[in-house]
Amino acid sequence: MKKLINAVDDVVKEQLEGMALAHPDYVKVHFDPTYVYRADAPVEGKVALISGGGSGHEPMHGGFVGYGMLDAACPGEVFTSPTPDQMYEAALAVNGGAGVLFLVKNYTGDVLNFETAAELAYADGIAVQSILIDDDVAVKDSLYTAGRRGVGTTVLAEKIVGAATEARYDLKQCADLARKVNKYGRSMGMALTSCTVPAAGKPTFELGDDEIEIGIGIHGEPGMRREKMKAVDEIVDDMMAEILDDGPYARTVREWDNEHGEWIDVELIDPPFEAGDEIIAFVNSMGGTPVSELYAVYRRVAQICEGRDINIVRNLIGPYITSLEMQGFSITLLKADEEILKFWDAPVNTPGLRWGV
Amino acid sequence: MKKLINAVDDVVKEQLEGMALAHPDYVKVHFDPTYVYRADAPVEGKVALISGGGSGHEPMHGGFVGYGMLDAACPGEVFTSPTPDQMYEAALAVNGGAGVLFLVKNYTGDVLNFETAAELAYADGIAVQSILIDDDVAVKDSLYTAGRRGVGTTVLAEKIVGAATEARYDLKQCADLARKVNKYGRSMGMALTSCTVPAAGKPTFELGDDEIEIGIGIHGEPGMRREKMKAVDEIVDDMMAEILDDGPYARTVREWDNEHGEWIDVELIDPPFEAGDEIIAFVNSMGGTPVSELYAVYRRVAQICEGRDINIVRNLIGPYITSLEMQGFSITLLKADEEILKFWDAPVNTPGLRWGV
Amino acid sequence: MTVTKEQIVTWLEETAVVLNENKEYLTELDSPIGDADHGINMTRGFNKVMEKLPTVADKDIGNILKTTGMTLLSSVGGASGPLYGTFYMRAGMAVMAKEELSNEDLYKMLQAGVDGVVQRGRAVPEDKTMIDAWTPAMSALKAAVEAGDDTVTALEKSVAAAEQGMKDTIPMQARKGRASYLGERSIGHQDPGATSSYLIINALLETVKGV
Amino acid sequence: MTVTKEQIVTWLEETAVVLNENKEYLTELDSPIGDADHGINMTRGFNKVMEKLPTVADKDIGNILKTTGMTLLSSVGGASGPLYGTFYMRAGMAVMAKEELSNEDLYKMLQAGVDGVVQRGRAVPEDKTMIDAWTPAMSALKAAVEAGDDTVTALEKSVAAAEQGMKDTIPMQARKGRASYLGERSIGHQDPGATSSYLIINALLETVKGV
Ligand SMILES: Nc1ncnc2c1ncn2[C@@H]1O[C@H](COP(=O)(O)OP(=O)(O)O)[C@@H](O)[C@H]1O
Ligand SMILES: Nc1ncnc2c1ncn2[C@@H]1O[C@H](COP(=O)(O)OP(=O)(O)O)[C@@H](O)[C@H]1O
Ligand SMILES: [Mg+2]
Ligand SMILES: [Mg+2]
Ligand SMILES: [Mg+2]
Ligand SMILES: [Mg+2]
Repeated sequence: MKKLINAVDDVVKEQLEGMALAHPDYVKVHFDPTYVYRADAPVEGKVALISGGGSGHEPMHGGFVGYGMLDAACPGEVFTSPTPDQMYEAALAVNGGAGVLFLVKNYTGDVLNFETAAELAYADGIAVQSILIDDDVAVKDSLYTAGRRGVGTTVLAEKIVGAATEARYDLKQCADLARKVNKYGRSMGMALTSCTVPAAGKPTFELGDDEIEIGIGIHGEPGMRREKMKAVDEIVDDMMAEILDDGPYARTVREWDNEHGEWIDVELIDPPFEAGDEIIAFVNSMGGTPVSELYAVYRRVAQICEGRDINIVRNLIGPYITSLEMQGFSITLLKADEEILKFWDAPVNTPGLRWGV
Repeated sequence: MKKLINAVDDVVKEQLEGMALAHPDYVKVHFDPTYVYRADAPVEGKVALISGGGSGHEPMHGGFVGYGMLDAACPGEVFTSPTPDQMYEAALAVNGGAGVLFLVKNYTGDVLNFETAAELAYADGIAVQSILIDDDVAVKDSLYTAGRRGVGTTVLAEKIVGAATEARYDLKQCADLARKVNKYGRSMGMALTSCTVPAAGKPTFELGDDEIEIGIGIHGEPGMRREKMKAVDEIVDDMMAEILDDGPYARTVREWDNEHGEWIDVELIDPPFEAGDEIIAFVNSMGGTPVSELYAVYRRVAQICEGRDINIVRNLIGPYITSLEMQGFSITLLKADEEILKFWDAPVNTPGLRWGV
Repeated sequence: MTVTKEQIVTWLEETAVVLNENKEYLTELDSPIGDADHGINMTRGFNKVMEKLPTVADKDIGNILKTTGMTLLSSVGGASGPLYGTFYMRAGMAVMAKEELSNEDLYKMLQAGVDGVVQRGRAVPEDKTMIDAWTPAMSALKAAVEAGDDTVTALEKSVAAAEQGMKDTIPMQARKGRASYLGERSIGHQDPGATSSYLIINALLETVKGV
Repeated sequence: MTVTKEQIVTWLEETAVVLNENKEYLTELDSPIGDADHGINMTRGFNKVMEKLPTVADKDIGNILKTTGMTLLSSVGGASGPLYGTFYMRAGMAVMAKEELSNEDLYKMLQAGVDGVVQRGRAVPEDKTMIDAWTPAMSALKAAVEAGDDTVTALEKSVAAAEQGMKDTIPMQARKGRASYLGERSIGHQDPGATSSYLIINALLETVKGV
């Protein structure tokens, strides 16, 4: 393993120290428990948007803390969900009196830890809601799995809902918008190489020189299937078909009922894409794939959308939700209505995403 | 070789097509000869800033075309300097009547091709100046080499001089500013892995699992020396010492004398850094290193600067001048005076760099 | 025969030792069907528990276990953090104020922990999780305690059942946690959480045997 | 004996063939001391020349070579593009309007090309560049032409000198081009540009010999 690190146990801590040194205007980093928060938090009267998850996906989430996006991010160890005390204390630190919305990627660890945090925050009298992102079409059957994973749509949801908090949407409006973004977003990822968790010291999986892994998550988990390497156009064709031809997705998720202080089961159905849709297309690097190759991916994505009468009205291309140094990419398509586009275009000013300011 | 490409011969063309599809508001791409240019070019009365070089360093240079940075970029084949007709025709396309400034990285190929282009543009009556960037302290002795290579300072010069062109600096003022930025900038790079040129199909050099290459350029060239892998702090310590302890750097460069239409030899001396300097610190990924590891690098850079009474007043952290999918990083330090800071902070709006708008 | 507070403390210490010894093994089990961190997570948590333990060693068994659970909750993360955190917290709450445990107490304590894990994680048997080690282990323990076996014998039966349950996860297709994303590709691998659960109950047996 | 226009065209064709045959070899030479593209660059350029050649085949030698140079200039890039581009353009300008070449013409033509390379690239002998193949090749050619050797003999001597010059680059430390950045590590490797230059002059010999 060759990585730009010192002791394996200090990796996350030192990277966060570097971030704090680099961006004092945007963020502060609290240790014990660990969370990254807006330098100007709490923002009075604004819903506080908090996300978090294992480290190793940078710039997500810490790099998205700042004006127009997150109020706080809770980084766990590499690829390990953070702990409830992190989210709970982050909530206390950034709550501006209008409540706290947790954006949670659907991984068992993230879900369970955020659940506990929501209970703790509620017990303290903080209004809290929690919305799951579960957009990974590589996971087929929610009945026989932990449900679709939360991947690329998370970044888009953080941007869009973050802008809504700045516009002083109330907690329920923010939660509704987050649920809608998740409903309209679908993603799929692939890997050319494995990544190496520092503490493990060797690649999580072995891939032959002519093999690729299709349908991976963002933690170096193996994917849906292994294939022979092929041309980028063919890879994108397959992945776009999985996303665009994905039918309605129905499942039950647990949401926190802040009024009654209990978990309730909510039935959700995501509609499929259809001709005439306007979308935001997000082509993401897994960390080790340079932006040049992402443009080859985007080229094909654009061709396919054009051929299916789907109109890309905005795009985002780059390494935003990564898996350490893994080579590979993911595609996220998000159906965009007026409200979503308005908040997408709104100013954002974070270390990892910036426009309009 | 596993890359997100189709046929090896189409790599650059298809990536540029993707870029054109992705960013029609910013750039247009011309083929035969190939150049990327501002969608709103030519900008009347503004000096046109043009750079270029081999492809494989994305987002540099094409990703830096747009308001406040480049007017055009000329991409060659991967790691191969572009040809004079590209620069010449780009100059014709973006010249707004105030002349054209070429920013040229000091590599024999880039230098020779841009020289020919300058002669061609001059012959057409276009006012042209050409400034070399040669900032790589890994190259020690300019008498016995082709001189220091142009690396990280190029990105900073494109940003700063681009802002000056928007402020309607005239051609000579822009050239003087570019020369000053180069004078104040020093860089050094290292690699954890080699990269693979698509047309070659295999890694340019072999590195053992416990070896790193110190003092590399940006084309997969081997570096100054090979070392055993060590902690990031030790690596940064060594590289920062090379940059900060680098003495005055004297050499002769060829510059185009637009008045007399000939090449003249210019003697340049770059002063070393000293305590009390204000600097812009730029920590760059070689393409395959994720931003999380860059923060570990930045952390140490900041500690060292603090210890030597050098004041980091701005920073830039991310993959901006890359070597395909190579893992590794470079550090660029740029002494910043008032003029440089003013133009650094000025708005920039390109696919690869954006703030203030 | 009873289990003393000292033995409970020793059990936790023994657990920390065993998990550290099996750190790489657990992480390796988590590679093909997970994210290669289960051993890392568990040792991080139990090493923190070892730091905390001296500060509560004079408390009762219930409090010691509750502290263990809270420490795991705030140091492990991942899926196993809230699950094992809940396990020890609920186990502790079932034996509050006690300084020693009868066989019935021991069973009640462990069963309360397992119930907490099920409530939090909603796993059912054959989902290929730690529940597949705990469910047979608890049935065996219950039967042995009801039959009047001594503590060591009862735990021996329980550990044997846990080991079998752990091995039985190999042919299962996962339906919970990360492994479930693999579908059929999760078949043929032993579940890391079931393995750590087996190690934990086995550590209890070893402690009580006094080996 | 003279060299005809047809032979010049054949020389260019033969060069394209030989460079394509040696594409990987030249690129491999460019790996340890360069950026692994010299073979790719040269074949890209000469394949373009082959496309262009039919459109100027009825022109004189000077024009054919000038077109060759301009084609290389706008298709090769890198260091070798402007250098070989200049070589053929200058060579062409030295024999403008000619339909066949005496031995003296041949020498003058090549020397003009080499002078252009030196002017553009400022390399001197022992910098470990293509100049280290051309310089001895031109001395040998000059001496042979002055001694009245026939074309084949003169070119044979020149090619032998070029080959020696090419091999002599192995122990040199580079002072120009990318290889110079390696300092002492450039020692022990044959220069790719000197190698392509040897192949080019050897292709001329083979053409004139009619093999
Ligand atoms: N819903 C669940 N209920 C019970 N146990 C579970 C559940 N989900 C996962 N597990 C257990 O957690 C183990 C994985 O733990 P660990 O690797 O530490 O966490 P993560 O999966 O977050 O990386 C699995 O092997 C499984 O035994
Ligand atoms: N200044 C120079 N003068 C003459 N030849 C040079 C000079 N610089 C480089 N060369 C030649 O160019 C060759 C490299 O060509 P090539 O690999 O195609 O270009 P690049 O170095 O730009 O990748 C070297 O082997 C050397 O012979
Ligand atoms: Mg994990
Ligand atoms: Mg090259
Ligand atoms: Mg795991
Ligand atoms: Mg080369």
